[in-house]
Amino acid sequence: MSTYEILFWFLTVMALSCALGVILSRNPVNSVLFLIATFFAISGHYVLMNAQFLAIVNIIVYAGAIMVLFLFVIMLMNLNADTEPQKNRLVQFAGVISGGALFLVVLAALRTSSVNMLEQSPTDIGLIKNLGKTLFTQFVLPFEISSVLFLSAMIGAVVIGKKEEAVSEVKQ
Amino acid sequence: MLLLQIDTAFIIEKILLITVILLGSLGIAMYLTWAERKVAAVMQDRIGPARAGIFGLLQPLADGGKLFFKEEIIPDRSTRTLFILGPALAMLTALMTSAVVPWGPDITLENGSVIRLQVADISIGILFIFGVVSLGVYGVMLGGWASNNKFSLLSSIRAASQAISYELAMGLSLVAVLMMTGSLSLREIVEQQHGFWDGYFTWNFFKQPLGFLIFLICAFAELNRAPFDLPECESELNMGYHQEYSSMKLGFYLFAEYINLFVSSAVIITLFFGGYNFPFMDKVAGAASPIVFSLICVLIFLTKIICCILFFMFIRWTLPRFRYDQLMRLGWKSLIPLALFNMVVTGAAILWIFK
Amino acid sequence: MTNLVWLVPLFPLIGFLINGIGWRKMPKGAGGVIGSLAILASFAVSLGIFFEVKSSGTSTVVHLFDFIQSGNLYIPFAFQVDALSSLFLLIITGIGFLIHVYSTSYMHDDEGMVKYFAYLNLFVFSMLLLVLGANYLIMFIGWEGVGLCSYLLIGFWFKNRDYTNAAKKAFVMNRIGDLGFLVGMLLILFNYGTLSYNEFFGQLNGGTVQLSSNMHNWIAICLFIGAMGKSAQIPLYTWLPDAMAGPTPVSALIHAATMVTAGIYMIARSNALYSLAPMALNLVAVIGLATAILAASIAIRQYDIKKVLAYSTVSQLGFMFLALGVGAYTTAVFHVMTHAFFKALMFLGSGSVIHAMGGEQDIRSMGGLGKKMKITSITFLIGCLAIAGIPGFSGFFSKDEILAATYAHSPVMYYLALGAALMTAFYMFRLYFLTFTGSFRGTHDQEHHLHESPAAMTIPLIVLAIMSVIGGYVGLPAVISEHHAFNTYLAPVVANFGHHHLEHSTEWMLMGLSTGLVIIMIIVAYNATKKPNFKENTGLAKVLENKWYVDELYDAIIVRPLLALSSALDRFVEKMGIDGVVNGVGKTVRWGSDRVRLLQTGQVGFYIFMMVIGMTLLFTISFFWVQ
Amino acid sequence: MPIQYYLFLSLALFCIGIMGTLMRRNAIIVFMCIELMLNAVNLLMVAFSKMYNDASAQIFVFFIMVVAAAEVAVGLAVIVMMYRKVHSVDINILNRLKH
Repeated sequence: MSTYEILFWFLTVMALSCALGVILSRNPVNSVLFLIATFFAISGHYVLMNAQFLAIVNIIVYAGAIMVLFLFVIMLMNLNADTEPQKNRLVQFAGVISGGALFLVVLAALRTSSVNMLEQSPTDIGLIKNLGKTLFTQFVLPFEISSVLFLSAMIGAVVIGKKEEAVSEVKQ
Repeated sequence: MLLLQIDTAFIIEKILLITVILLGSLGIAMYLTWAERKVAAVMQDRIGPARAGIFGLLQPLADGGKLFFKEEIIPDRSTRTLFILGPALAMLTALMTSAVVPWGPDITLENGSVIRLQVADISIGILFIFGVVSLGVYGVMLGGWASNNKFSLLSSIRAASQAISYELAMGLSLVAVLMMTGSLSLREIVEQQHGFWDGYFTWNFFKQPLGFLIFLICAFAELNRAPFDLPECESELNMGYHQEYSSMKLGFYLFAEYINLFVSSAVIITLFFGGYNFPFMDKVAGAASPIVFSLICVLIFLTKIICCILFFMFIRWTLPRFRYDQLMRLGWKSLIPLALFNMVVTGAAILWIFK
Repeated sequence: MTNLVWLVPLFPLIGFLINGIGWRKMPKGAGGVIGSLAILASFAVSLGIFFEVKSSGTSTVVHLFDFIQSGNLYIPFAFQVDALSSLFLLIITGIGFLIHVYSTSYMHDDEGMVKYFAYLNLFVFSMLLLVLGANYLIMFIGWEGVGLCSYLLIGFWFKNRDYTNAAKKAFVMNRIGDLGFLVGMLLILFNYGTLSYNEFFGQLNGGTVQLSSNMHNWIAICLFIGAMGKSAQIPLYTWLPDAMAGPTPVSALIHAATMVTAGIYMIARSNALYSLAPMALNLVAVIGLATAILAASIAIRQYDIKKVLAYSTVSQLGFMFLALGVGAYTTAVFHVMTHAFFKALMFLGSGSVIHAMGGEQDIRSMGGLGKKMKITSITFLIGCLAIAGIPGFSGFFSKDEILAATYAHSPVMYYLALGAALMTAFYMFRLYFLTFTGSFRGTHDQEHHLHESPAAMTIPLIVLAIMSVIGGYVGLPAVISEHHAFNTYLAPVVANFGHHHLEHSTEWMLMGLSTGLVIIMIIVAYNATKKPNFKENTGLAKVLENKWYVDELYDAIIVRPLLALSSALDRFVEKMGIDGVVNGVGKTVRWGSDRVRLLQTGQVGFYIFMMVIGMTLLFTISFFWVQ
Repeated sequence: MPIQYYLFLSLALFCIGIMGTLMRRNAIIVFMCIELMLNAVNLLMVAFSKMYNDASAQIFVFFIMVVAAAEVAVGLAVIVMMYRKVHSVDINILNRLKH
């Protein structure tokens, strides 16, 4: 086993076990932490595939911003394990079965496809310079549109999150 | 994978460097506590710590000893793992940033091999710093939440929202700098600021004074230092997020803060004040051997950092604390628009003046 | 100058935009001034273009931008500047300007004056588009535009229900014609792949596409149906007399001088096509002649001053189509021009009379106005002389040419046309004598109120009167002068077809005959009106007064059956068939969803569950069964 | 490393996300599972980008992140509002769609 493979398997196991941790742990805070760990594992995979920029952006965006928000909300609501109502066994079982069925079906479908090896040689497409060039030439319109989307989401969040008292005051 | 084809010499070199940097930061952080007290004393016309050793120089050791030997209390209704994870994360993120800071120029030995005074020269150094800084929030948040204490929770939420808010302005202010340097690698940014006067001022401070100002203010906020030390605001929140901590866990939190102070000073110097560059360095490089030259560079760098830290301390003991709404207003309504403005102006200047 | 041709329609458009946007806010005077100035500017540019075209004699296509580009279809937005269009530019902007000036005074008391000028400017813009377009599509845009403006202006006093009905009538009649035009256009496009004049005519004159004359006939007839609608020919003429509901200057501009001549313009423009379609050409001639006679006969027994002029217009348009039908295209255009002068003059004159009479239009209540309104009276007389065809006035030259061409084509038609011309002279002078001579028959108040119109109204009258006199000298008959300036000017664009040269002696004879008979007719008219008595008409006169009962006929054979049919459709097909189907679908869906609704538990988890199950099934199907 | 490995890995992560959405009633956890699914797709994108040596797929990862961030901003705001109203984040309480 080369270093690469060791790292690959390590990250894979970490990603899968932490992902399982997300859905199995009873405490939402633990779920958040497991999810962050999963993201780190995925970022590790990105680094393995020479996508350093995406790896770090993944950490900054997901771990550094999105998950902090989740944590924030959970802490503000003070949700603990005992406050979450559990679904009955049957529903949980059905969920696992259907998820597993999907997994198996796709797995079986992909099993026979021909094997494509990923190149081991270092490439520089994941470098910020190339990504920037692609982003601002080929994809500049989607980029602008997504920025508009983002802005509207921001405004939407602010509007939704406004306290209702404030609204009624305005009405008066 | 170039990244993983590592030879033993390389590993040894890096381990050595990492050890030196870690120990160095820890030592400096220790003496920063002393320095802080001394500065406070000077500002308040007192003597400050004077009993342990000359000028109280042994005071940090005494403090450390005390922290080590105190009783470790883990509150009964806390979440145990997270309670321990909190200070550990804080310490970890504090130490990780120093990996990408170039401490000095490369040393070329006689046999041709090169020793780099930087743990990792990655092409996205600044993004790395931001990633680590954004993770720094977790230590505080988890610690505060796991304590199961109202004041700790409030404090940690304050800390987190403050950090997130100011990270934005910080990033935006740096974008202008990055537009001028065209690189995210800290080493390259330092090398672009070579010397001091190259027909023009090379240091980024002179090119981006507004960006520097915003960055500095945000650094204050990120460090939770006065006048932005709201998470530790005694009058409102008792002691802040580490209220329930004792012994060395508390020590970790306090230490992490000083290490952060040190490292962010290093980053500020690297980004805006030329890092290890100094005037007439080419002449010195000609006169001295490479190793000596590198040492001089590192010393210069440390001097600059210490000046910066002293500045931080002066500010702390000069200005009163902000109110929370003032803090948020400053961040969202002043600094972010200002940073955006700076960005637009820089872009226009690059586009039309410098091409 | 030719390249600046886009300025010509631009000015009226700007005027329209200013007036149209600001009509609620703007002072009345400003609207009039802006509207008039816009047309004046256009006129100035048109003048420049006219002289340039006259000196160079070339025909230019000014490409503005690509309008439609789709597959093989390419229609540019281009203007054709040549002798024909530049002549029409002059007529439209010149007379248009005079009428604008006239309107500033005539409409002065109307609260919608600025709106009125906006409509007028829009009309001029559309009309210019119509004549300037370098292909049928642009012409069609203008064609529809003038139709719209005509509708808006006829119904300008929309508070009166009769007026809006008249506007609707005009619009619907025009639509019928437009459909013909549209079909003709599509036939051209389908057969020749182009709508551009130059390319289409090039194809006709020995291009790659060769078609039977049958198809040419169909295309020409379709286009002619369009012309029928717009130029008020049998059977689509009834809207024009009703269109007199609009303000009088509108009648002068739209329903006498410009818009109604659009059909003539189109056929003259398509002369290359019509020359290849003898059957269509004959149809044009017959319809034109029939319209000329019918309308003239109706005009004899009308009492509304504007109605007389309206039927006179229809009749004159019939003459023009007659000229087109016998292949004398230039003559038709010549008559368009002279007619524009004297008919605009007479309409404006009638407007002046109506103005003075305080809105009264019935000539039975007038009489002896000549003493009070000298300028109106004299100019109106000039107009009458011109339309009647007294030698020396413009109408004489053009009408004589038409008659001569008709004679060369078929003597029978000539005699019929001559009859129509004599009727024209009769009813025009009947109108003149009843209105301006004798003694006043109206109320005392009206008599007291009588006055000459202000300068803004009389000056256009004088200008038009002068034009009515001298306008004909550009086309002197062959017997007087070998050089026919008008034909020479139009020669590069319009070629007369099948026009046999008459012997000089024959021509002299014809001129003498018509002139003599016209003068006799005038005397007859004078005698008939010397002691006017307006007793109930009987017999033929009653039929004429009621316009041959054409409106009633249309009502009986078209409108009523249509209404009956549609009400039957409404009752059976719509209510029972379509509604039944729609409601049935609704009921079925409702019934079905009442059952399916039970699946909708409101539990998000359940939805996701169903989604995953569906996904799994789809994957299974796509991977294992579909292979 | 065969591309299949990455395929299977991201598939597994995706299915874990699906299981999570089906098993849990806490809206926030459900939300997090959706993020997990998005990340599984991102991982596959990067693997394909590496396989074809084309940066476009990485750009799409970028866009997915943007959309995810926007989604989280709005979604969390909705959850907070919901918590304020009904003092619970149980998705089964939110069955008002039915009525």
